[in-house]
Amino acid sequence: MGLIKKLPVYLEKFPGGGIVTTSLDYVFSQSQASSLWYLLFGTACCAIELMATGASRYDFDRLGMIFRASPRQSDLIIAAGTITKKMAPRLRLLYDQMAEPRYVIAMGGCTVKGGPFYYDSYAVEKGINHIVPVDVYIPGCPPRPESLLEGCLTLQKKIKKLKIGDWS
Amino acid sequence: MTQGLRTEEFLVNMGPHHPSTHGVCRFLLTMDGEVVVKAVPYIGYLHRAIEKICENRTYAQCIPIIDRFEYCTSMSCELAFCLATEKLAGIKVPERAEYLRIIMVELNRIASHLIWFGTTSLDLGAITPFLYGFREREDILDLYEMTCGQRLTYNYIRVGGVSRDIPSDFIPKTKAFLEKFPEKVEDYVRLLNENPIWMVRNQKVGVMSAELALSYGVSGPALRASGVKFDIRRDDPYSIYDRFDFEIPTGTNGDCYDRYLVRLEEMRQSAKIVKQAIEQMPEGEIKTKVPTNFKPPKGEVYSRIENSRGEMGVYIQSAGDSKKPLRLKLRGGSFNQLQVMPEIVKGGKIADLVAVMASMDIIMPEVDR
Amino acid sequence: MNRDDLIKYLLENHPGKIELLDTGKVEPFFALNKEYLLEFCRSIKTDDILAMDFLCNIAAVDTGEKLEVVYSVASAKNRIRFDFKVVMPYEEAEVESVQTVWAGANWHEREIWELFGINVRNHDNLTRFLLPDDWNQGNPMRKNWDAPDFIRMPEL
Amino acid sequence: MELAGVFKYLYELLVSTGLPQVWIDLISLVAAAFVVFGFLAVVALFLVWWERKVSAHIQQRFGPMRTGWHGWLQTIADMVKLLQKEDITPATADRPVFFWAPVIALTAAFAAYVVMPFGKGLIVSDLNIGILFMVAITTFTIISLLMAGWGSNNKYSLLGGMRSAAQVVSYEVPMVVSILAVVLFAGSMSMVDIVESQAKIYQWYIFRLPFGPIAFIIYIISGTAETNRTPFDLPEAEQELVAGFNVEYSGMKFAMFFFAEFINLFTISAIGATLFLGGWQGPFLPSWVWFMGKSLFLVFVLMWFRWTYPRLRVDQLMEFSWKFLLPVSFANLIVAGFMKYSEYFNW
Repeated sequence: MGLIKKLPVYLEKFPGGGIVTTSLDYVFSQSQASSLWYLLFGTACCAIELMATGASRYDFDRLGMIFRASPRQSDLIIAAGTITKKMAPRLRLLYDQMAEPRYVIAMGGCTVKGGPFYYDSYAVEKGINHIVPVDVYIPGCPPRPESLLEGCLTLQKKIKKLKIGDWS
Repeated sequence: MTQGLRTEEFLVNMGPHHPSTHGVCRFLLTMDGEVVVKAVPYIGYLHRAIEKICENRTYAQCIPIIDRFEYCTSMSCELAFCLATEKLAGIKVPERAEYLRIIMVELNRIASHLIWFGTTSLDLGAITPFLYGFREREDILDLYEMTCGQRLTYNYIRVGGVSRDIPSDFIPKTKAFLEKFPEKVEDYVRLLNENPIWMVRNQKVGVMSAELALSYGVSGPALRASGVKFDIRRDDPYSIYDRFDFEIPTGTNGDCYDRYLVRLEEMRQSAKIVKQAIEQMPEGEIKTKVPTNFKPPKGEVYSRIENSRGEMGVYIQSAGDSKKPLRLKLRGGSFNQLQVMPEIVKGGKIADLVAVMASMDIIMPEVDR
Repeated sequence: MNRDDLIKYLLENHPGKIELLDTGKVEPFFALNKEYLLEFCRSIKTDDILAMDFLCNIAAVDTGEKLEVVYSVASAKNRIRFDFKVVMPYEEAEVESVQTVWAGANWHEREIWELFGINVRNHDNLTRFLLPDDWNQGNPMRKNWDAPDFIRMPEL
Repeated sequence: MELAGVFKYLYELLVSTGLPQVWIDLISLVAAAFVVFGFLAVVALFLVWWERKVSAHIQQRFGPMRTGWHGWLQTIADMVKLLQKEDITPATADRPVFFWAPVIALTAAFAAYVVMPFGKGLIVSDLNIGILFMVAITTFTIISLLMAGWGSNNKYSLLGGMRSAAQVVSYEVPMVVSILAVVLFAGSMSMVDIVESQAKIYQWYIFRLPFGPIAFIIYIISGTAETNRTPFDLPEAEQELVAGFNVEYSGMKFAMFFFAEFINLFTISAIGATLFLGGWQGPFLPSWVWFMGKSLFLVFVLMWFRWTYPRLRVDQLMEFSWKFLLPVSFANLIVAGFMKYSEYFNW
């Protein structure tokens, strides 16, 4: 990991190394963007839409996205559904167990800011952005599969702009 | 079996994030190898305080929140709440609205059972039926979308009727769906019913006796699979269910396989009810005029309907001088079905726990609220 | 058994112990003393004519003046359903557990204990289950409950 | 076009340089290893993509579409991505065991191909105990799974590792017995001899009634169990054990398991094709095309199983092996022995 990160530093010392780094950038970011394995994480209503998006009509697999049950092997948490105060530490734990580079999509109003449970609820976490860093927010209650796909494409665009040194 | 060999039980924490717990249930399992010695469910990971929220909303504002109480069958939840409110306030519903409600609710039951069918087969390792179930469900969602514009949480059934009339091509499309749906069910039957692996995984697994089920308040298909012919649609008829002709499938053994068969048959029966409702539906009004901030008289009511997961009950207490309910309590079938789980998975394998959980069709928001 | 027969039967069998509330609804609604609760539950469950073998729901209510616990029971055999409730002041927030009668009451009672702070006597497992394990803000379903991060919806 | 000629030509080129014989042997062996390695890497990449496409079409969807034409670059993208992932070793893991498990998995998967006859004359080393070597070396995978299960220090992986050990031990027996029936008939354990004994299509062992088809079916069933695929995918049952033995593995180590799994899948199919479907024997087309075609057909059959069947439970799995497959395979062996003895069947 560390080696790949330092690769551009070494490569640029050679003549023509810049071209290599640029094309490496391209290959690495493209491959990351086109193989986002998402964690099977759904809590509430949005999980049903997440399942529907994975099913035949919308088909997540077209984008190269398949689900993994283990956080170690996934690149992306689609936080689908309400995160309560009791669940919040678990979400953080799952995020911590994932391997870098990792991304988070906040799917649905509840994960964005508490959604319909913002007022008068003593148990709902009002937005997951103070538990884990969020890359893409998808509003909706629940968002349609089309908007989920759009959110994933937005995330892909975001990843494709990354350079080798940019990873956290 | 293990004489002379020292063995030790160990604890496995299954959930709250686990692929088979349908959301966020957590089981603390005491295991002896692969055998579950004791299973303790821990819930509350999706406790969203829906009841507290509803106490601070007007009756009309409650409906979208209650949609999210049980998102697989939002229509039934709306119906349960509206029936309770109408009972409380003594509101009469127009004929056409009653029929529209029945059509929507029964289609919703099919959609919910299709989700159950998909996830159950997924939990038992068969991935393809999952996608087949969701394929048919999309057709139902199309019908909903053309009626009320939403796929999952509809806010369609209102106090006093329904929010809008169906579009003109709803009836032909529903008929087309009902035409092809029984064939699809036959596909599932061919795919799984006689499949030897499916049979050994489900038969004699998670046996629940009728007494156990009743004492724990288990209702719906899970209760009927244990041999108790009890369906609120027939035994405590609400809305206009007494006008339809349908059968109540029951099982004999109370195992996972019976629960599977009962649900498959229920899908067919629901299709039958929708067909009858379409034929009988009159023209006319779809909504009784109810003021937005109406105040029901002082009183309390517990009203229940047959949801796809069992008895869905709504208890409302009204103070009489307020446009908000004083107390609203929702009762979901899964709450009791999860409660009985430790009793029936004891002594089974960890794979049986998954099978039982799937066949009970537990959905966590109904438990946690 | 219709509504009137049921009311008559219950009032005759439990003279002076239960009181019919006038709600005007199809299902009769009774109020009873909380000392009599367990005995009443046992008798309606074992009664051959009633056989209330199915506990639908237990709902606790905080009316702002007193606490109520509402039991909704049904019979799967005989198609009977009715409700009854016990009323208590805040100082004596305690009911007897009915889980020996209907095993399914267990979790409902845990819930009223946790969310309303109504103690349940002779309950075998009164532990936190809906709220987070480290919850220390009291019983959130009480009417006078408030917490710093609890946001009320503004009146429109 | 026979590929054997190309390799022969290259070998003669090497000889003509006049190097000492030791060097020639060494270079040709290393070169052969690289060729096989490269071939298997391509096969595994292809199989992953194919599996996703097959599953997608069984399920009425498309599968990967956006990474290259019909997603053919998808697996490469996956691999490059896994290469970039952080490599996590859990703090409580047994480090050496955790580290070596995927390496052993991959090595065992590759080592089987030493005795695999890819085509006429295309074999790295024609050992006279070929099939025995093959069976022995593929079993090493189990050790790696056990190591992964133990080393991760996670209860789910431990259960997964234990399950896989139990499963493979019980399915190895009927598998070997069904192979024995073939060996008995061929009169040799060498893979090349076995293939050459099935020159005509009616001589393929699958068509030798009555023992052939039964042995083949037993072999395919136990082969599915050996590769941990549905309906026998208990070691990594997602709904029970999250991801089973590899639950703690990330990045490249997981990729190695993933690779090994698909190479094992191909191994099982290739052995099946060699033993029962006449290996590289076939008219008109070059021998290696026949070999690949038959193997990939068997791979497709296994994929078909996977995307159609539910999963068995662990005790049912054991019962099926010990109480059903084993007696049947022994009976089958006896029948094969009688047939071998009577001249009439010995065509």
